[in-house]
Amino acid sequence: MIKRKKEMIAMLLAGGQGSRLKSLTKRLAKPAVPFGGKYRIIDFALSNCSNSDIYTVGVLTQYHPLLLNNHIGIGSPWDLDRRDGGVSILPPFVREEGGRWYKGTANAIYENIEFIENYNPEYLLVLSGDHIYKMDYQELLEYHKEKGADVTISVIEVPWEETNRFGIMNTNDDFSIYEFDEKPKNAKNNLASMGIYIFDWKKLKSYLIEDEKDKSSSNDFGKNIIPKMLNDNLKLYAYSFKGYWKDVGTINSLWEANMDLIRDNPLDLYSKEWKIYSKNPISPPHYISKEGKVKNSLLNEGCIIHGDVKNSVLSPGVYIGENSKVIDSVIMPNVKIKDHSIIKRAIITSDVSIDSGSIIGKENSEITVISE
Amino acid sequence: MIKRKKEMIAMLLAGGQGSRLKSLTKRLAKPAVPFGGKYRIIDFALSNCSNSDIYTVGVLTQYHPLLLNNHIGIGSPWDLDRRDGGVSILPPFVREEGGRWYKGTANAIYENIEFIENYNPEYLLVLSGDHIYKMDYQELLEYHKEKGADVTISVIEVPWEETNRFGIMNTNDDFSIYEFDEKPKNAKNNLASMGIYIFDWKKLKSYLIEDEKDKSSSNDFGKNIIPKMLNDNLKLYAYSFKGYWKDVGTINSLWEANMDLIRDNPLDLYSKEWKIYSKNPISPPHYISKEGKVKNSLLNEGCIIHGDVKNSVLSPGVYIGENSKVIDSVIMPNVKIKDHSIIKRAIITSDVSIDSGSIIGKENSEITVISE
Amino acid sequence: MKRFMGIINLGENESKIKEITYNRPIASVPIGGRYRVIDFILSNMVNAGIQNVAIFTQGKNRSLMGHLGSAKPWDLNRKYEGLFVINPVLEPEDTIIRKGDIESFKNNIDYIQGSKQEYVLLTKSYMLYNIDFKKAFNYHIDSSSDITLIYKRVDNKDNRFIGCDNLTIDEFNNLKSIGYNMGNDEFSNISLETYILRKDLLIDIIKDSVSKGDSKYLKQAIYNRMDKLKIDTFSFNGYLACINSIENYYNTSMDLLDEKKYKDLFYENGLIYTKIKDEPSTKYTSTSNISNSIVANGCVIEGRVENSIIARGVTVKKGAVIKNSILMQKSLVNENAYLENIILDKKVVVSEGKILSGNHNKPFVIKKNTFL
Amino acid sequence: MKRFMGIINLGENESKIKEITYNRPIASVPIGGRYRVIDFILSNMVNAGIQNVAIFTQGKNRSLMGHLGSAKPWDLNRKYEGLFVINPVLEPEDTIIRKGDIESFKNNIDYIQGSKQEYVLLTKSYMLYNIDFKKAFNYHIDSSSDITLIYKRVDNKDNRFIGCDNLTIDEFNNLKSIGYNMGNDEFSNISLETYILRKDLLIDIIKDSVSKGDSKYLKQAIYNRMDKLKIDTFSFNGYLACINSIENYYNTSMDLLDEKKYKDLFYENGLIYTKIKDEPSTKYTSTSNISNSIVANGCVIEGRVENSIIARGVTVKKGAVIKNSILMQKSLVNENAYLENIILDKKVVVSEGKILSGNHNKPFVIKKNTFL
Repeated sequence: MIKRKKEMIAMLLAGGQGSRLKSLTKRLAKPAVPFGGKYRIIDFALSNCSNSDIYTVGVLTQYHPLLLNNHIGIGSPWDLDRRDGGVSILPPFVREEGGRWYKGTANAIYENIEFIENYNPEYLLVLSGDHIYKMDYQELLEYHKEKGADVTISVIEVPWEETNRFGIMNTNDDFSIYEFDEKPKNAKNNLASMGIYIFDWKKLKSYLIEDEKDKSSSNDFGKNIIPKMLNDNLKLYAYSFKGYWKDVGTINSLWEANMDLIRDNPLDLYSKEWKIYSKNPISPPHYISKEGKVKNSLLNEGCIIHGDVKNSVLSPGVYIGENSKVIDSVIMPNVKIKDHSIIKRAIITSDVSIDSGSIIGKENSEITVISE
Repeated sequence: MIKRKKEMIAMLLAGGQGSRLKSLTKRLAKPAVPFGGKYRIIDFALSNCSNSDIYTVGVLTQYHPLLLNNHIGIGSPWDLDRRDGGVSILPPFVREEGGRWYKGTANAIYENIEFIENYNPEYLLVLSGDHIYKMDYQELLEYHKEKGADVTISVIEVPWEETNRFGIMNTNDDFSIYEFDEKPKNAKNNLASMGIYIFDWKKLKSYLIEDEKDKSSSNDFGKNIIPKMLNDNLKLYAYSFKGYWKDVGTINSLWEANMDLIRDNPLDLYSKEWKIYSKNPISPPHYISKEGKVKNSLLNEGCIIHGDVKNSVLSPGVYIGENSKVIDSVIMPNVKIKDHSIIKRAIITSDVSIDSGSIIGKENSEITVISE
Repeated sequence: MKRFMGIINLGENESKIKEITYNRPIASVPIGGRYRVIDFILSNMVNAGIQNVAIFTQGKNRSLMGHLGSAKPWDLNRKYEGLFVINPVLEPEDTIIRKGDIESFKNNIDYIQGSKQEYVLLTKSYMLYNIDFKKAFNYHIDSSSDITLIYKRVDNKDNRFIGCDNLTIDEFNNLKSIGYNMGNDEFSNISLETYILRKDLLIDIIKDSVSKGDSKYLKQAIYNRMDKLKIDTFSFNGYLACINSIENYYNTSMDLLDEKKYKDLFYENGLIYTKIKDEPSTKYTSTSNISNSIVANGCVIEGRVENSIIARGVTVKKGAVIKNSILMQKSLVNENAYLENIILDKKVVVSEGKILSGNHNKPFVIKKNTFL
Repeated sequence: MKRFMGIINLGENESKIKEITYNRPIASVPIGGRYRVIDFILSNMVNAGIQNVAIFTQGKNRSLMGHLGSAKPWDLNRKYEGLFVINPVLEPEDTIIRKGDIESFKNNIDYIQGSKQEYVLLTKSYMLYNIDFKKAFNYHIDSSSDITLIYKRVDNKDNRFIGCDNLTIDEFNNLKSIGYNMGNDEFSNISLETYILRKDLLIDIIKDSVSKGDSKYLKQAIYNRMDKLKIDTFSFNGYLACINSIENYYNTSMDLLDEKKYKDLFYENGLIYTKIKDEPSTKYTSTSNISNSIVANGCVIEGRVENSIIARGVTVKKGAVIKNSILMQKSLVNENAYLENIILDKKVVVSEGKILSGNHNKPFVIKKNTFL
């Protein structure tokens, strides 16, 4: 191991199944779910790291990691294939005493203390692999230093009526946090945690070790570590984030976030300043035939369009046959939709083939998901 | 996933603890133990794959994989960082039904059937990550095809008096195997299995699925799969290997194999034809001072020698102080031996610092192991 | 086919394609919305398993070097072989530039000789096709000829191959003579300028020609020795285009709007690799109107596009109309501009309302970085 | 220091070091047993965090290109920046070679301008040192000067810096004038030819000089403008060597046998990176006799070696004696040969019993690939 001091390294939690995504995560981890035509969900956190000059990233995997491992590789798409540091995939493993799966978010970090200590960081950035946003973590670190905080938690204003879906930070005027309210019925504040933390590493480490000894703990940051720190009067600050942020944890929010990309929205994927990187497919430009029509949609490499595409997001390699219509839908990589089919308000997952004459989904209904 | 047909892919078993190596494998997997000055044990199997033009290799990890993962990366040292295939690290993982650790050698392959099927191979090469040898697996495959075998097992002649330490293949004149004798008291043959198998993948797959259903099975190739296949009259052939081969499973055999490199032996590490690759250290050439003496030894980058080195193997970055003597010993990376010390018949593990005036090990005794 | 190395000789005639080769060789002319001309021959080589490719340039290669980078997209970023670009050497003492390419081959003969392959596939970049070279290799190895030359029998009626080498072949497929294709005959056997021969023979030809001084060009040197060599031919039947004039460049681009030719060139015997640009999805808005076109990633199409090739990162604003045109990367066409039969080189900006119209047989070319 | 880009200008005077620069620029002269001259400046740059380096060559660069490869050892194989080698462009219509380097800077000014860094570290390759450039950068940014020039105050008694630029500095560290070091004075302020300046200023100087035609060389163009610019100096105090003559090359190599200088050059402010060769351990036999030498990996030493530098892959057979010599890579010294004060270039073979002896002040150089 190369041991070289890094000011801050990132740990990216990517082990979750994401069971609310149902059949989408049957055989792949949630962070590996295709998103926005070209990406997988985890690309946003990885690209944010790279764009923020954080070149040492541990990715904690556990659930169906094959596709995720294959996607990340050594991190070349994000320029994270570095001589010192770079991206490391950290699955659970067997020790002399036996194997231990990751029990909760805090435990996953606990089990990798040895990895973190190799870089002897002052600060630890803890991220989730399942959010869609662009953020400069260096600015977060600057804020953390300015405040002299032990922990900084990035928060976003949510509509008051939705506060009961989030972990809410109750803050003083100076943004110091005095209370953490998990999914409150009557919220005192509307600043929701984005699951992005900067910790003073030495302090976090001692809390992780303490928490591990507590057999009743669920070893989770939100449920155990943060409340304990608040209780001990550590300095916790909220960092108020203003841009686009979306947790794509449900079928509905995943569909919504895809549709957001067609509308004008603050998540500008076309700017050169803060590119989102992904593994690139090896395919020619897409082809639209004489009969093909495309409106208000995203298309990608290798698509062949003979039919009609409207308000939809198409991943690479999608084929749309003659007289077929795709409306208000998300079509994942290499889907083949044969002739004379109608797809409305649907998510079609990778490699699915839709027979001629199929009718899938309905207007004004729930989102239909079709998977293999 | 890129799905492209490969004739043969390799699966490399690297999950074992190697508990007979005692303190050497306290915090790293056996295949990651340093060997021969420049290498780690697994480098031999990986280099053999690359030199045999096998560019799709799955590495099955389980025990303390951090260092091993870091060492392998995406396989660049072995030229295994390929667009299609290359090296994939395959840890145990969690499914919808929960997590499963690898139970035995056969089970580890069973758990990765999905990975293997991505490449749709005709043949599967199964290797161990803990043997020192050079072998052209293409020749093994040619032999397998010529024999029309279902399974080919590479074997080596061992002295008759040692047959009770090995899995012995009892063969007919045409090298077809009629019986497998695990550590026989009265061996009928002296051909020991080297733990290198080529299987017809489709046949193996059905045996793996069957074996998994059998709750009493220990899911091991040697104990379960091979005997079952023999019982079913499948065509199993032995391939008689003639070169140098060493299982470095014990402290003694590890020390011996290191000493073999100083003697003239058939494992020529200096030939350009079949290079053994490893991660290369970033260090200047070694330096021998006016007082330094070196005889009959292997030295590496970054060593600084003020003392006397005889019949020893030194890894990169070793420092030997003034008036110190190192004899018949194996010194692993970045060990510092201060002045006026004497080291005999010892293995000193990575990063250990030996104080001035220490006396370690004795002639004609067991090998002394010093670790952190 | 590890027995073959590839050599691409970029000494190509640019006299009829000057409009787009001011600052680049033909090899790096953008084509098909995301490729450079050289991508096709390089991809054919690596798809056939060639792992060692030398490109002999004629200077003017910054655009080419930028495109090839570390050769990773072609999987030619190999440890010991891979891609090697050889530039003509100019001694400071030289006061005249030597004409021809054979000098450069002579100067680098030790590189060719030192490669471990026995055979050479010698070719150029300006012919576009998707071939399975393995078949041609096997044909050559099974034959007793010195050289195998690949050709295609073409119909001359659309004058696509004027100026190419025209082969006369006997009944045994042997080459009788080579001429200049004037397009007078109904059919011609057009040379792909792709030669398969033993490396030794190539070296002999170069040395003999240099010592005799009978030719400045390697091709001529081979032809001069035709009577002493047995030259066999191998027929290719797929889609073939030749980029040796601006008309051919335009017509070849338009060919790709035929789905059969699109699939033939981009998929038939393997994928075509190119430099990665991390472009996002292409966005079509509610005002876009697209028909019979191929469009690369990273574009924003708000206007009307018909029978055109749109490269990566192009923007077509509202009300703009693009017909029968080729837009190279990062062009910007502003509101209500009208383009017909136009080739925009890279990064051209067309201002609002501008009307540009070329002749269908002689498209009008706008130079790189022009603002108009 | 992502605000800095590096430019290495290889227009270096080879007139006194012709013996080892027939086929290579000074930048790729082998040194220190495993390095090339350019490794030191490149490593200094990347150790300071520079991620964008342009090397301007003067042709004759095949050995350099082979050494740099994809720039992976320097972690400069980056997606969008990294290492870029710029060769002088020669238009086929040119009939004379233009002298000087400023032409090449002018031709590539768009590359410099297009880089996103604000500052440039402009330097050459022939000075060897291990520096923390971050300190110099900070000094420059905090100062109000236009250019900061790095120098070292050296003792002239061993005549190591004859012909270098000699700075006259006022009491405020500002540059007063530049002369040619004759070695007459006891001490001299030797320029490292390392300039820190704003990129804009460099571009202005190049453009202004080309349009005025006042200099063929960039260095001269800067000096011509000294009266208009505020040039500050920054003092370096570590080990410095200058590879501008064969004597300096020899003496610098011998310096490395001093453990303090060895550590200073190879470790002081960061590691030195170089091309990876995968050489095995160096083997010493029972007949070897080694003293006061540095020896790279992959050697087999059976003879006697004293006060010498032995590069990768050298073989010294039994009874051979090497004294006060430099053996470049893959030299072979056969039985009972005797070498004293000799420089063997790469792959020299010295036959059995041969005696070669140079003068200590004027070592004898044997050309690459010689058999004698």
